[in-house]
Amino acid sequence: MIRALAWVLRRDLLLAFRRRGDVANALVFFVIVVSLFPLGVGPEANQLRNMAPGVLWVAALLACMLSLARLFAPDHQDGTLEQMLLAGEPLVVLVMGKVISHWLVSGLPLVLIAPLLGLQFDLPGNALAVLSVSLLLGTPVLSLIGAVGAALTLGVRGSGVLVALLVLPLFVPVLIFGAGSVGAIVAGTGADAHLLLLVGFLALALVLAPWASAAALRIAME
Amino acid sequence: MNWGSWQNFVAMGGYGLYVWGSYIVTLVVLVAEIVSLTMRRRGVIERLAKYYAARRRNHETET
Amino acid sequence: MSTRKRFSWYYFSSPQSFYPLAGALQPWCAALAVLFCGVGLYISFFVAPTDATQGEAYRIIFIHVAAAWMSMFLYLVMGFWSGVGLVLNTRLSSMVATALAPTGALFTFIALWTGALWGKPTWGTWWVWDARLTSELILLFLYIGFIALQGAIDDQRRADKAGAVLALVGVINVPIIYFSVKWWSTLHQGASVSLTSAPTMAKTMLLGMLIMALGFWMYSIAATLARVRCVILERERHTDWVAAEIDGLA
Amino acid sequence: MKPRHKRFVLVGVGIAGLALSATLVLSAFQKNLVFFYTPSQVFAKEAPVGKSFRIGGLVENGSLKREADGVTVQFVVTDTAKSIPVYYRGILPDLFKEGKGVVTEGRLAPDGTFHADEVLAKHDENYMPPAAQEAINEAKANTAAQSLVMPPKGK
Repeated sequence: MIRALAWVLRRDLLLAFRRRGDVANALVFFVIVVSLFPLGVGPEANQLRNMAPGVLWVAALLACMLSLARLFAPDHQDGTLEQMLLAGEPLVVLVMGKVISHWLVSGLPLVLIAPLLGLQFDLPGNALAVLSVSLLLGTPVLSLIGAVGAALTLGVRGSGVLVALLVLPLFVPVLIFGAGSVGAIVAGTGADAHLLLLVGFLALALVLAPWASAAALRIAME
Repeated sequence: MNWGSWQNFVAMGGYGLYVWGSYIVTLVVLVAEIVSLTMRRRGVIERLAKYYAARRRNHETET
Repeated sequence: MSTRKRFSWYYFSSPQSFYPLAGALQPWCAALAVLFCGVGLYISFFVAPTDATQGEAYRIIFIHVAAAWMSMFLYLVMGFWSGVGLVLNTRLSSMVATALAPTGALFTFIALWTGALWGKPTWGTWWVWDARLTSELILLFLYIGFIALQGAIDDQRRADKAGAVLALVGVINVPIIYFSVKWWSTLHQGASVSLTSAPTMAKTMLLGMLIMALGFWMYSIAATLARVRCVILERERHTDWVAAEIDGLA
Repeated sequence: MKPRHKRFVLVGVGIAGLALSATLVLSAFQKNLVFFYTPSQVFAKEAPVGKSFRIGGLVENGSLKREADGVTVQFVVTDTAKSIPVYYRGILPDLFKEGKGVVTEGRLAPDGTFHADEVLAKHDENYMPPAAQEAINEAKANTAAQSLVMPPKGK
């Protein structure tokens, strides 16, 4: 089981490395969207600090959603997915491997670059730390939930818009408590409750999302 | 509950806009659903009737 | 002809035998809906007294609460039949789930709309982003997502199952809506009616609300049955019995 | 591992994850995740600083005052332990009454007063005709009067 997981992970990471451009796109999107806000809203530091958590988190949500199209679709088109279904390993494990690699490729870079972008918004040091932690806990949840949406809309016409419609409402709790944690630390009320909830979401999504994605994949491949 | 007059009933103690706004929109929405269901049923029957007629004609030309 | 034929649930789990049953039940449910809503409206406007704090504005409660209950309840029912369809592979369950979604979405919309119209005169705002209102809005998006997903997939079996997975994932939202007023401090007031404590409403008000809820319930059944009959005809058009049925109607 | 064992491991991991998640979510709810803060929380410095937030509580009886300009109002929000004076320019909602619930959004000034941008009335889940309300108020007043006249035994 571990071996199957490692195999999928290695393969997907290798593929992602070969298609560096695609990976960079999501990151560049994130950076540009976040950087547009100070330009659009004006340089007033207090206002920027107040909106920073929301802007950073919404941009992360959108960036994650954009990269969902790459999660299953290429493997679906070239038939690899079908091979995986027949491989005899539990599909859940394969899905987990793909989700982890999706997060490593599209979620982790956001986590790493977010503190830098936070500086544009004049966030204080402790808020930058909480921002990183909240994204570190939250982006895997986005990848996990996103996998369900991506699997459900696999090969469906207009899947791009549809995936947004399905997945964004489910992202809302992560957005609220992710952005809330940074907002709380900026306001001096402590972010531990928010972060605890994010960990709770992560555990819940880790348990439920791979099953749901696997079921959705099976349905899509029938 | 005795409203006394028609005006009092419509006014709803000054909240007429909100109360009637709720009830009328609810009514409109439900009636719209009923109408759309009726039309859907009629449409389905019409479409299927045509479909069967066409199928029968095809059968006749084949045989 | 044997009159002692045993009643069997399996008998009615086939679309062919459910279609006439739905047709027979539907007018009764519709009639009951008209009756309950009529009595409910009469109680709401002519029997229930003015509220001590809210005056007449509180009369929105009679449709607001009933619609909100139905929005959550219909989602649970939809999730249940989706699950049954997914596990047991029964076509009829999936059709029922499909037929429930639009009515559920409508009641969610009504709950949100009447809530806004109730909130403005009492709280002083149309909308706040508190836990109750936000999670109810997400419920509306879930219904719309379910309908859109099923509409986008051409293969019927796949549409049913994909919708079922989405419906089941979304079920998690229903307890969040219900308990949100307990878990968080919200602007929205707590539940007036619950299983664990006595209702905190005057008797006639409560009666009006419950009867309206019954009316909406009957309405939902009638609308769902009507829709499921259309769905059955569309999906079973290749069968002989549908051909005979249409011949009889046209 | 046999497939049966694999499934067993996966289900076990799943149940452990669910339990963990339930524990975390429930313990998070013990902390302050709130739509509004109570005056006590504000005094305990749990409320945000330098940012607008909401406080909720009851409007203290007899605290509502209108300034000479007619649009600025002043009242005190209390949770019976602590109270905060609030200033607000604008129209109050119909249900805003002394002794009733209120949620108000604004900023805390350095002098401890709250300058509100928005005032919302929070009503409870009790619905009753005016006569019943009066009866309850009377009953409350009676018990209050009795407890004034006769202090509880043992004190």
